[in-house]
Amino acid sequence: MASPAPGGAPHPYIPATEADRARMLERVGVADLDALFADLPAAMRDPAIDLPPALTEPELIALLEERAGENADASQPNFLGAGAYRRSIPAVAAHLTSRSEFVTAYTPYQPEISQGTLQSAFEYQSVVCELTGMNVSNTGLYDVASATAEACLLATRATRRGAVALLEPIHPGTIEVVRTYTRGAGLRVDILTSADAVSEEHACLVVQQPDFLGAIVDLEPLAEAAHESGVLLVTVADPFALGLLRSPGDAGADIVTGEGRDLAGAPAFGGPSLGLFAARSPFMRQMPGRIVGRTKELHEPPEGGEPRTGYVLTLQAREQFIRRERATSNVSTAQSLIALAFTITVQALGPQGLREAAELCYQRAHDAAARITGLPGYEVPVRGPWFQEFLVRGPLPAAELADRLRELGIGPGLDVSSRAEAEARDALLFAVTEATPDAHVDALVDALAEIGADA
Amino acid sequence: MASPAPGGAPHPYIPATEADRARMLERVGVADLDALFADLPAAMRDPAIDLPPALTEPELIALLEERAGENADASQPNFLGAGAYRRSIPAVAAHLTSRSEFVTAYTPYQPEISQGTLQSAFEYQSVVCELTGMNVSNTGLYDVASATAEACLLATRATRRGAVALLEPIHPGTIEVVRTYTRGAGLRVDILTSADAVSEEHACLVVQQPDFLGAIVDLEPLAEAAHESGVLLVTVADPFALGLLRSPGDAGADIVTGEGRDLAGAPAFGGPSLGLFAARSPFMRQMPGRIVGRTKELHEPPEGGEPRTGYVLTLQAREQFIRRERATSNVSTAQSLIALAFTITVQALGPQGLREAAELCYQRAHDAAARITGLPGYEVPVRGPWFQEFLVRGPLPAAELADRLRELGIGPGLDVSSRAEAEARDALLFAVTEATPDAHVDALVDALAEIGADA
Amino acid sequence: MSALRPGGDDFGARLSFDRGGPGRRAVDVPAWNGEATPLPDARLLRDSLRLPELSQGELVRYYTALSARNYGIDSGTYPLGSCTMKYNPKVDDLVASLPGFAGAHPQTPAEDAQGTLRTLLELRRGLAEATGLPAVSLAPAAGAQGELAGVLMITRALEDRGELETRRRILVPDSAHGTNPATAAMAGFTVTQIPTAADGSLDRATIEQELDESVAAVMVTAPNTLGLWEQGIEEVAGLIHEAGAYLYGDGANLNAIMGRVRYGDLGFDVVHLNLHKSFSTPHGGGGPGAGPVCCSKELAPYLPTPVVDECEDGVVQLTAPERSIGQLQQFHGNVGVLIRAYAYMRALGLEGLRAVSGQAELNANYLRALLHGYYDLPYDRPVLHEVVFSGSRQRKEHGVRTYDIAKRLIDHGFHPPTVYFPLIVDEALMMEPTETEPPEAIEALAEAMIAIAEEAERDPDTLHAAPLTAPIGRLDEANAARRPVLRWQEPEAED
Amino acid sequence: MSALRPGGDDFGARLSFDRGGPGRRAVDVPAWNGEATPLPDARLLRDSLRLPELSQGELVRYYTALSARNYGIDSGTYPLGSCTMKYNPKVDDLVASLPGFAGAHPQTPAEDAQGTLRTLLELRRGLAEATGLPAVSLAPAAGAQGELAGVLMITRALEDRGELETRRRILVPDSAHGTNPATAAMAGFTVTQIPTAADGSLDRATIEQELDESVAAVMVTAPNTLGLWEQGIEEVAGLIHEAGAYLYGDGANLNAIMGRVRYGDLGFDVVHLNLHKSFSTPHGGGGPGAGPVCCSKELAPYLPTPVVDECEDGVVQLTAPERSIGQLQQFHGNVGVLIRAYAYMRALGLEGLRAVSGQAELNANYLRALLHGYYDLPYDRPVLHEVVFSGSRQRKEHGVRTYDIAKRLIDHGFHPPTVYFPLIVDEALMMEPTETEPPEAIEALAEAMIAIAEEAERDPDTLHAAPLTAPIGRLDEANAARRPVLRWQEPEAED
Ligand SMILES: Cc1ncc(COP(=O)(O)O)c(C=O)c1O
Ligand SMILES: Cc1ncc(COP(=O)(O)O)c(C=O)c1O
Repeated sequence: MASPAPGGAPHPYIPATEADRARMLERVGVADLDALFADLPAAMRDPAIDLPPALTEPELIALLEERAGENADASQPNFLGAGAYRRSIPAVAAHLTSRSEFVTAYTPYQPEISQGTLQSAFEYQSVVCELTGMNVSNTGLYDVASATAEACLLATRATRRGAVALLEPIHPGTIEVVRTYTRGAGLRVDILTSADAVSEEHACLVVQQPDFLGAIVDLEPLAEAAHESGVLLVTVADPFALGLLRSPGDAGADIVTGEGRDLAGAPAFGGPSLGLFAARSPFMRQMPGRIVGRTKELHEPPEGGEPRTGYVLTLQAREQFIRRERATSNVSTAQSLIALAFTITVQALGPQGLREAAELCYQRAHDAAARITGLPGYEVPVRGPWFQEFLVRGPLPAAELADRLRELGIGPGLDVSSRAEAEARDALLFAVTEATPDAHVDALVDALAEIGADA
Repeated sequence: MASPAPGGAPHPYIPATEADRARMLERVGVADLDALFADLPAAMRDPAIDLPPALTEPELIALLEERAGENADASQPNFLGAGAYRRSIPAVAAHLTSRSEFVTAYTPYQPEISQGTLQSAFEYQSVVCELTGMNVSNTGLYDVASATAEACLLATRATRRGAVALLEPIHPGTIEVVRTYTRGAGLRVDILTSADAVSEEHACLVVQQPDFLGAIVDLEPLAEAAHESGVLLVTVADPFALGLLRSPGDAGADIVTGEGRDLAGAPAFGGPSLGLFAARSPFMRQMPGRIVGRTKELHEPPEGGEPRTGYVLTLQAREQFIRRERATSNVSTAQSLIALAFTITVQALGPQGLREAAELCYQRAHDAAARITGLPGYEVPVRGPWFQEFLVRGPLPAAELADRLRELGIGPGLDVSSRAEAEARDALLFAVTEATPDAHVDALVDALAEIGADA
Repeated sequence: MSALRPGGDDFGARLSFDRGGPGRRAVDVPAWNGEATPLPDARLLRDSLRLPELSQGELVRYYTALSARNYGIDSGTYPLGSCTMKYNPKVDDLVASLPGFAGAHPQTPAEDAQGTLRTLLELRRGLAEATGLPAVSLAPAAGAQGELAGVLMITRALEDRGELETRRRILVPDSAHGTNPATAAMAGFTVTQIPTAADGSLDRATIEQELDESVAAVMVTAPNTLGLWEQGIEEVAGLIHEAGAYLYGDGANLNAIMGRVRYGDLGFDVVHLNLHKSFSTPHGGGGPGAGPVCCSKELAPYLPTPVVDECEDGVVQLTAPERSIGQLQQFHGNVGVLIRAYAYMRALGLEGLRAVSGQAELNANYLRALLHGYYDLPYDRPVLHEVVFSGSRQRKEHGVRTYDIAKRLIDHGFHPPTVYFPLIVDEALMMEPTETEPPEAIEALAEAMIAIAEEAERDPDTLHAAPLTAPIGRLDEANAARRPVLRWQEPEAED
Repeated sequence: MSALRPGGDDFGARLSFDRGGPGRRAVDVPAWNGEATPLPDARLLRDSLRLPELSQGELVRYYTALSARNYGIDSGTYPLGSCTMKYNPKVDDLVASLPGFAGAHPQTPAEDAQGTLRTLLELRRGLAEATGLPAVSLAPAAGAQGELAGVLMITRALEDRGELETRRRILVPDSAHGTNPATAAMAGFTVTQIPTAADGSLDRATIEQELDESVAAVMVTAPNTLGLWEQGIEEVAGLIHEAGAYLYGDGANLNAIMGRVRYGDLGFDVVHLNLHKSFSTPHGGGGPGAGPVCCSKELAPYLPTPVVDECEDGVVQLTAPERSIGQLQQFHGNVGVLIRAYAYMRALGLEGLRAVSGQAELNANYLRALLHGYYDLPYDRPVLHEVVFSGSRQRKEHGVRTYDIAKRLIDHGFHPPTVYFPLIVDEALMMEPTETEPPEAIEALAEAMIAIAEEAERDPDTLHAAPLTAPIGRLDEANAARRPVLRWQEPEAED
């Protein structure tokens, strides 16, 4: 503890000092650290590597504050949705999720000292089953698109069919990722514009709820159509919207996926994300990813009494680290901490709160759309009931409208004008949620009015 | 758990529902909540109270984000010091201090389940003793000024003298608070401009280190002068500067106070603050505030082995809750959590780091002063060695200079031009620390140059 | 699972100073690359500094392990009477740490701190409404400092009335919180203790008897420390005023009466509040708190500096009242705590504040009903927010002290209640469940208390040995005070 | 002290669904005061939803108590081999949560996200430097997804070469991580397992023998799962290339060789990294992670989308490589994790990264030296960052299994090592102390392991019963899999 010693630790993250190292090297019986790398090819050792020098913590914070400041101010009006929505996250979610016992744990291989992660994961599975109407959920996959791709792989394994069908309008990222994941297995990916095109060649029909252009889908007829051809219905659902909408399971879905990030925390440019994955019981042993099960102690506790209840990773026979090339997926690390935040948000809202929040979102979006419809020169093309996203066609071509909005300090909705759907023609896709500030909606309406007046 | 129940809880912070309440009221044997307030005077019950209606959490966050935005942006250049200094706080300090076991505990009356608070407080006392060169520290008082006032009260109790002396330049807030605290006891407060004026009437001489205008004080001669007249030397020291400066105890001080807030976290408009208070051993039983002591278990632990070491509130016979009107002070709640953050920051820096940080502060401040001295029309009046604060006299009267800087987006140093010290005439007091960004110093120098060119 | 080494090891024996090793460090400091100014003369500089040397991971583990040796309100029920340990909303911490608030320098000119100042102004107004006292200063850092402010305000008012020389006594009931007499003494007054009447209320006769021209003030804790309302206090206030004295109210327990009755309406002249109790800001193991002082129009000119005020032009300012007792701190008080309290007030609104006092009362009376018959109730009548039991039966009949009962509660997973306070109750157990405890928690607490009462009959020795499951057993407090070890010392052998 | 009820109660039996009560809630939702749009047809709406109903305080206590039933790296030494559990710098969490980063919508136009994009660009460049492989995509969310990307890139390259139909095999050593064969299979290849040579290294002879025109790639974990370097891998790379196949490197354990040798220099074609191991981003009990894929110039056109690139004008963009395998996720990967990894890289710099691998190696070899003689070492030679012991002696002589040894370590306050992996070591105990453990912690771990070895001789029954001090005892994993209970169900009696 005395005054500064020479030969201190090389870095705050690395405790051993020069003196420690000398003592350890002696015990190990080598002369220096280099000797420990003797197996590495001498000719290629210690290459020149061009990396910036180490920063101290204050320098690091200053640098990254500067960088963060180079992004646009996220508190300014912005109406992007299209797969990522602004939500009100209860303060308790971030507080609890930041507890280091959760944050700094690994996958719970040792259940006796991992009940926190395991029991929370069981809570997550329970919440996801309730929301989706499924009986089995895993502990979460990377994101909605990869989860949906895994659903397609499961469906092809289960049905032994070689093609999958995706129904438009569906998020283009989902299509992309399904293509990537099915490429190796040589599966065919059909993009349908009508469920009528589904056939016995298809392992599954993938439907997004609400769809990519915001409409609420009546799943039941789609489920019937799919099931008639022995096709599984995979629903890609927004779990927040499920606070209001009929559960996909109730409507006949066989597998449900979804994106959990928005209910877990900030968008963070898209990730960490969270892929929900739940299915009907028959697919239990075909599921990708980790699953947690409830069980009992093997013995009575030392204090006496009945064996207590605990949670363990289960059905591991499906998994890569046991079954290797015959595993149901290669997933190992997924998104546990995000699943925890998602669970806490949903549970904090509770059954009433989630319903109320979803209704508030619905009301606010419809109110904004109505105000825009009321503006001369604007149209909000609608095909039927919708949830939080709507198309806006204005007096200018979509790209120009978007540019004008940007000039006025408004982040416009996504430009979907090049899509095939008639209603998307010339349109931008706006999202308004329960968390979009009133002032932002006002600013949008004013800006559109101003643009309309100029046009 | 079923669907929304009527008569839910009145508020998320209050669990009991209407149904719970009915059950409880029945057990208590009263008809309604109102009946529980029967002892309150009927005529004055349930008055009209004008309070805004409840906000939900998202509304509350939105309101306070708006409010926080009405403050000036704290990341802009600002050179205020004068008792509150920008410091680099290690990320671990906030992380650890936010652990709810620390945050949501009360004063550790039950040591068996409060060792976290108690052992941390013992760490704090140890750190404060090391920094100040004293033998006893309490667990912290409200802030530096009230701690200094308590030091004056201790000194008058210990010496049975009726006056205290404060040596200029000293923070005006310190003088103010000493006056407030000594008013009741009818003590005289003398403000001295020279230590020569200290006399046998004085219980103590209070000296600030570095002084209010930034200078490093040579404490030893002051201690000698004070001790000659039987006067105690109270030093009000910046604990950060003590990373570099001689410890007041070593120089002869009898009591040391200081402000710990800057090493604990953000300034937060001045508080929560933290009053350091440490003294030589003979004053131990005269100390105000809580003190933690080290002890052993009374019995061997159930697992066997020697009694283990633990920490308890001690020397409580001094305290108000036991001694009532004969207590050494009335302090009960103080600033424990801030003391914890302070301790972690100092310990994270360690002996080398604290010294390096203080030296860096010194170098950066002197560099900034040198650059300003180099500008035509500017002067940095100096009386001797100084630490992090310096006076700047420019081509305009101080108030005008400050206004011009503000117009240029720079928060100027404090206007001290009306002080009596010759060197403060026409001057602003600037603080530059290890945490002042380079870009801010550059902006200041540029602005001063621009103002100088215009003048 | 935050123990460094569970089991038998002596965790407390090794401080951070005894861990790590020379040369280790938890953070690095940027190098100075500019021109170096010579340091001051070595005589002015430190030559050694003994502080722990730990890597960052070691430091984090040590304090994480320490946190696991603490019990907070997030750990479980914490019925510490008078201390009002209730759930601290996490959103309050969130908003208080917004950079706009957290980053403000205390000397920031008012026009650059309007966000903070307006928040404080609205809190001030809310407290004035809630107490019925029109003038408020938010400056005091805790209840005791609020008390000091209040008593000094009385001092100054008496000075202005020319009666300070004669009015040298303050009457304080023996049931008052210890800070009351301590503060009165600190302010230079003589304390006259007033015994409590048999029914637990203020002894009106003695007060009347003592009230004369030597009395500066009467300090009353309201509700009192028995969890009871001082009935007729509004009439006593009249008597006090007639006698030319002031009525000081210790409003630390405002939570019991929020929205139900107001100090101002009852005739209190000055009152302090404990926002870290009533308004649920976290106590942090001993602070920071906030103890605003609220007063009548008459005493307003004496409030401590600063007072937050709105100017004609709508700008909010910090001001110094005309005859202010002065500042209590170098700056403006525990602003971060005040912002949390404001957030709490806004989250509840009037209906919510009423719901707080209503449920707090119901919970205390529910506990009282559940434990009735198992423990003595020296004042056996409905209570407000807390209830004081006595362990005297257990002591007399089984040699089990309140201390033992408290320690045994730890083994049941609860924080013990306040014990041996108020002093006027033998073997006191002062329990305050607060409104944030669900009924099941109160029932579980009662079950544990009942189990302990039964255990006291059957097996008093287990109670004497309790706690058995805490991170550490009973500690030798007597020896700690007799031979104080108050700081780390370098192990002698090693140096 | 975060247990709701320490002691005997069955905490796990009551989920949040079983706590609280109907009508309670932890947060309120703002009311809608505007005009109400009718909801869609009831057929489209949910009619019931079973979720827990808890007050805010109850919810906080429940999850706080759950956290106390977990062991993280902040709790103590966590020598989980292959998983690289080391100290996660808190500053990385701080910077990743800066509002500018956290608030960015994934579809934000590039010009409005330059802060994030430049950070990703510099991370990409740093990883290219560290691996010696010029092209990098940061998209994969974890190691396994990085592997999938890498293998699909090979698929696509073979396609372009017209050899995809013929090259259907991937050679994978039996010591490889399970994700390697699983990924190869997922990508449609047949896996040929290559046995490990007697000295723990790649069986070169078998590889040479198997290498023919049917082979698409060889997947090698480097360093391998025995903590050993595949000596001569650079020569094997030559053979593989000669045979027209690719060398895939599982670089999850880059931390062992950071700054010492580079995959690219050795002839690897494509490698994935695990930033949640090597770059110390927290694992969160199972993610999120980040598994960037780095490759040669030849394979660069096949990288997954997006790749971060700087345009001529200095603007940073997300781009799609020419012949990209496509997207792996809807958006751009686990950006929050990547920012943490960047912060880690910048905090260390080159010297720091070298210090990491150096100290990681020394710590592993120190542990090896300390335990030498107490546990079998099937491959008894100096190791890199981790060391694999075998409990076979304990099993044979005392009937104590590695499983028992692991559980008993819990009672000593340590997280157990990885057990029964790699599969090629009987009763494997795979220990990776990492560079962030101080020597004293490694010594304490070794002492505990030695004490257990001695206990195995003396008192095997205690080992069979371990852990004795954990929040819960050994669990019935077999029954969990046989009769799976995978979600909360409404208690039947109660409904
Ligand atoms: C009734 C009463 N008065 C005064 C105080 C003192 O308040 P503080 O601890 O904030 O100084 C307390 C709390 O301890 C109290 O309960
Ligand atoms: C060597 C090796 N390869 C691959 C993986 C898989 O990585 P992840 O868990 O990120 O998918 C791991 C970690 O489990 C590993 O240790």
